Amino acid sequence: MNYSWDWGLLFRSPHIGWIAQGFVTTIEMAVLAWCIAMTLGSLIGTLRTLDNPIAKRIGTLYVEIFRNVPLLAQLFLWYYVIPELLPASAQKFVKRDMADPQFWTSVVGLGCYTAARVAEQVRSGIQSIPRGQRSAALAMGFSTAQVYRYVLLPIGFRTVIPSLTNDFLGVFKNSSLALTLGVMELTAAARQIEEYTFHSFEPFAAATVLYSCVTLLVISLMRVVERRTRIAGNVGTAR
Amino acid sequence: MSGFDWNVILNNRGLLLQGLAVSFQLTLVAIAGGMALGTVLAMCRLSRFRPLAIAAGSYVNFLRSLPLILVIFWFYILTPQIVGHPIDAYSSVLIAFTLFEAAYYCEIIRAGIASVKAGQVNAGLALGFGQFHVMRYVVLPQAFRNMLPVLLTQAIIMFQDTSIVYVVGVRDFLTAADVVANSNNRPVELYSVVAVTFLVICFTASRLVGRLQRKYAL
Amino acid sequence: MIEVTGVSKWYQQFQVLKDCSLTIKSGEVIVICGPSGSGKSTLIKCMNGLEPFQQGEIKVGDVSVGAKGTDLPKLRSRIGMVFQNFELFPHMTVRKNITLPQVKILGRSKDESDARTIKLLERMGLPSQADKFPAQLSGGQQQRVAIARALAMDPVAMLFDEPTSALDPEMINEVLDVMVALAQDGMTMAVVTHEMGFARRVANRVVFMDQGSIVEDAPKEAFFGTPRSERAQLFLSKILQH
Amino acid sequence: MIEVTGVSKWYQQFQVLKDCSLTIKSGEVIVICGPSGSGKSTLIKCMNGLEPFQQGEIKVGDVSVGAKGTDLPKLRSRIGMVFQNFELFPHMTVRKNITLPQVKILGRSKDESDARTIKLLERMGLPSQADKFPAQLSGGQQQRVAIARALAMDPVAMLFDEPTSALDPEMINEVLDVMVALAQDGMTMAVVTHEMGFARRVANRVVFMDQGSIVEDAPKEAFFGTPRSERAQLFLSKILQH
Amino acid sequence: QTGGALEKIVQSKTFSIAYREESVPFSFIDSSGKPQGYAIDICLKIADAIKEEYKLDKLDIKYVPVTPQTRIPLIANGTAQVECSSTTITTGRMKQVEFLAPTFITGTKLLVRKGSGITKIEDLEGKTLLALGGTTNEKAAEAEIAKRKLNVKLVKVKDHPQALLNLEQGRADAYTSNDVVLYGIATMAKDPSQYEVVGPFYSYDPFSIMIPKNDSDFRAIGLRTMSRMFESGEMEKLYKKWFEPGPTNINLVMSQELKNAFKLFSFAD
Ligand SMILES: Nc1ncnc2c1ncn2[C@@H]1O[C@H](COP(=O)(O)OP(=O)(O)OP(=O)(O)O)[C@@H](O)[C@H]1O
Ligand SMILES: Nc1ncnc2c1ncn2[C@@H]1O[C@H](COP(=O)(O)OP(=O)(O)OP(=O)(O)O)[C@@H](O)[C@H]1O
Ligand SMILES: [Mg+2]
Ligand SMILES: [Mg+2]
Repeated sequence: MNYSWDWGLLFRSPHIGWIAQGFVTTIEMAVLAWCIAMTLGSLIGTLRTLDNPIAKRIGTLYVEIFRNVPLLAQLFLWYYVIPELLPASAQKFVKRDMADPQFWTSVVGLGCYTAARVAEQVRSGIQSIPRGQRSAALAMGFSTAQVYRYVLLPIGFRTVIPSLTNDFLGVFKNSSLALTLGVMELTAAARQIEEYTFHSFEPFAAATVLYSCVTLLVISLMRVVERRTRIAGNVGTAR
Repeated sequence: MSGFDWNVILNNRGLLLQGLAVSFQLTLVAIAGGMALGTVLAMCRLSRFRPLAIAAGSYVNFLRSLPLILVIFWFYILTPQIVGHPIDAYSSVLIAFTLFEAAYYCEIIRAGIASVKAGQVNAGLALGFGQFHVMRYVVLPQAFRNMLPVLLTQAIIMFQDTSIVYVVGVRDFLTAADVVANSNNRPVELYSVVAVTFLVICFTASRLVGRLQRKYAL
Repeated sequence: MIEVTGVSKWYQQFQVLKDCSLTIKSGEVIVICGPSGSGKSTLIKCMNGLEPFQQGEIKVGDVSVGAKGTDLPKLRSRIGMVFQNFELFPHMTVRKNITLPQVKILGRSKDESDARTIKLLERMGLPSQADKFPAQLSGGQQQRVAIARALAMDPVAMLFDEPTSALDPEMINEVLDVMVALAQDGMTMAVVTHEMGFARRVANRVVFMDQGSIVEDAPKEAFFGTPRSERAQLFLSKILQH
Repeated sequence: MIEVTGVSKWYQQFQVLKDCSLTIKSGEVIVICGPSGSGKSTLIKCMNGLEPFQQGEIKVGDVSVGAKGTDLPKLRSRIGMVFQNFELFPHMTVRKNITLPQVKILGRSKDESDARTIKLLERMGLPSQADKFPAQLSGGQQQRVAIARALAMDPVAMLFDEPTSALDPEMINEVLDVMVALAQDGMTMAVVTHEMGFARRVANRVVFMDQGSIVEDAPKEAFFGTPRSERAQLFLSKILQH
Repeated sequence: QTGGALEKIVQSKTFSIAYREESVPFSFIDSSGKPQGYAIDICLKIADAIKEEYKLDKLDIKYVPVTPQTRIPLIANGTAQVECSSTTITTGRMKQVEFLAPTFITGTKLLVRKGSGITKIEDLEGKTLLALGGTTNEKAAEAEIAKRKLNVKLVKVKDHPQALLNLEQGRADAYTSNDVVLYGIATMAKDPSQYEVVGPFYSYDPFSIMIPKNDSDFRAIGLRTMSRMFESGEMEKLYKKWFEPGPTNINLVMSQELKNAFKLFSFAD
């Protein structure tokens, strides 16, 4: 293999700037999409555990739709299809007036997609709580909303923190798909350097290292959070 | 928007169906490859020989920390340079998928084995079964049953993931639809068809998995 | 106090409760027993509206449990309930478990609730456990906390669903002792239990259920003396044999 | 038959067994009791090598359990063991559960094994359950199948680890009856249980453990008459009160 | 690396042509999915020459689809032996691949909607410009933007049709590419009369055919074939077939620069 290594190119302008900017964009997208996913996902997941059949149906519908269409296809729907169905004024906003439409479309797409996964975690977290906890809380005189607020959600979230960590890492990694809409995130930055320099190993190695490091960092961070939020003794065996 | 144009779909159904076939084919090959390699990796991870377990564990964790798209790029652009002879996009994507999915299957298989309760192993041992026989008659059959739904669910996820080969131009279903959408200027129709098709296939499949799970629940 | 009249309940086809009637007067202690699956838990859960029922009526004081407009949370806050598996909230300390419902449901002030909590824990013989988490306590201690939590709401009656059956033999007594004291203080109680020693000591009446029906409802002395139904005789002989 | 001499065992720092010695003669039935966490299960698991131990010796017949060269599978096949949670293999029918070990471990023919299985199931009072899966049986039935599975290996001794504590009160008896019959047939048995009725009926000796030590080891009559240790007295009083 | 490109062609009796699916009229697929175009025709001539020179009984043509991002690696690693589309000769690319003679000369311009008032890159201040990742046009536009300190949002697209789709949906104001490509793309619009190509040349781009490096025999046979075509006027005929007007609604008379280039590369035997 006759490849001329040039690790220095990574640190030359403008390449270093592209990588830095791409990395920041990736993180921004992941964090913003995660906020959407957590809010929407908790809501949908809770809906699925209610006794009300209509609420349940809505939750299920959302989850099934967003879980069974590939993310890339969803991004295309959000970007190329949904705006076309809007009234003209709204179209103009989402296509032009909105700052950075590619970025925000990706964030919304990623957020809604991940929300379905979060919803499933929240649902399973709540459902893993022994039925008796709900009965006990109701028997005390709590209203349904209070039962969720004080008992089911706090316990449910704690039990699914590890899976939620996985989902966060998922959204972090999936943000790379935004490059298909033209967002200059980390993977796209690596590609751009490759296109400009015809060196592929160095930029992709840099991207790989960055992705891995963030993953490692998040995992160790969440270990700490897990330890902090762990219920003294053990939830699973509190029977 | 000027009305939904069914004709563009009908006229290009050949191209679209071919794309769908490619997606299925990719899924099947990657499942087979990923499962085989994943089982080997799981055995390595559970092995008492520490270096092997650590090596397998590092591999799994490393790949799981990367976006699939990046792995596809790696293999698409770099393997030909490494191995020194040309590899077409389809093969490079197959390699990427197999190696990538193996990491996920490894974890599923490992969790399946861990899900068998320690009491069952004790019961097997107490009867006089050897280690190997306990694995063979007690642990593995239960482990497999426990993980079957997850294995199948992973297959459905992988089927959806095949759409990512779009970035290297392999003509899967989404890419085919994209080509038709672009050349006919009909993105709304084509992307909607892609979404609905995936929705129907994956939803049906996950329902079947659910039914299977209920049937074989221990 | 609590009046159950002709209550029937179905899960789909399956009838869990068959025309059950039962009256618990103020200050009375009744023990409900019967084989597994006979509907004891279901009956007791119907009394505070945790389980809906399709026929009959249940009145607590003069509130009808099954009626449409009934404010169930309010009704439930007036009836204490203790479960087989304690069902303390695992993510809260013992103190929080007992204080939170007082604050959130009764609208008591923090300080007042806290004072009440401490007093109840003392009464339960657990003065120094307030800041532990449930999982750090033994089963018997957890169950006593659960009783304290229910009492903190100043209930007019208490329901117990097999409060000792998840406990190690050594701990059963510490819970029964608390319950005996409660009965002797005049609390109205309905207790599902197999602890016949407890029934003998404090029950006014023993109710025996089988397959969803109330087969016997007799004063304690009559029940242990000559239970009329064959099923109850068989059951008693099994329970008491070992 | 089984001879335990000065066995100690640690989990890391924590000592679970402290210098335990115990002899079970052929045909003898001993009952082991004691508070939770006292090491009863651990001791019994050491007897067939399911748990390793660091000090002392255990001999079954003239095979030393802890020794390096011992063929543990073979040893274990000669000692039956019954667990608290039954531990039937959930993916096999009852018949398969009992037949498979005979075929794979003892090398019996299919037909012979099957005949033995049927006979044992009859003896356990379960003639018609052979083709069900464990999950379709009640707990008491499952435990009897587990006993049948152990007996199918023609063991020279049987170990029981709280065989009835996961059962509903009504089902305890059907299992105890089988065990009593077994004892009366002359089987050598070590039984961890809190069922003192059982101990009274068939045990030759009762062993009381606390915090990893064997505190009492006395003939049944002596034990129930005047247990010497304070701890055992306290334990007995709690167990027997209700 | 195993053998040269030529050796491989002769041994395997297969000639792998890298083509683009959307570079009209240089290299594109027709509705039946068959690659064709001006550059493809030239490459087929080279194939004929090889077949003749090495007296092969047959020479199979294998078509390898490429994108702007993949064309260089795929030629560099030998997946295909020639890339026949609209690739600009640059010295940067010569580190990885080599080029034959120029086939076309064009330059970077802008495609805009008629009536948008945009005639040059300065008019894009505060607006969105599309570019194909990895092209010389992207670099030229980027350099121009930097030079004039403009605030233009540069969004990367995957291929020409995606760019057109973005323009048609009103998500961007202009697309930068080679003028000829822009004319070609405009014809694919729902209403081609809505679009125009504007601006001075921001770069000057000679197109050529890419081949792998370090195979002088192969390079020689390629240059020889092209030289003959220039001399015999065959190349001009091909040009007329595709451009004056071509089957794809393009009407582009051959420029003087290209005529000169053809003359310069007509070597004596
Ligand atoms: N959610 C449910 N759906 C269907 N059947 C149910 C449900 N809950 C309980 N049952 C059935 O109703 C019957 C009565 O149940 P219940 O829990 O009241 O019995 P129990 O007397 O309390 O028994 P145990 O002593 O085991 O607690 C049982 O046969 C049970 O299987
Ligand atoms: N794998 C282990 N690692 C560390 N400690 C253990 C382990 N298994 C058991 N122990 C500890 O050893 C002690 C004895 O356990 P063992 O299960 O033998 O008690 P036991 O007398 O059978 O109690 P029980 O009546 O609850 O079954 C307990 O304190 C327990 O916490
Ligand atoms: Mg019950
Ligand atoms: Mg034990």
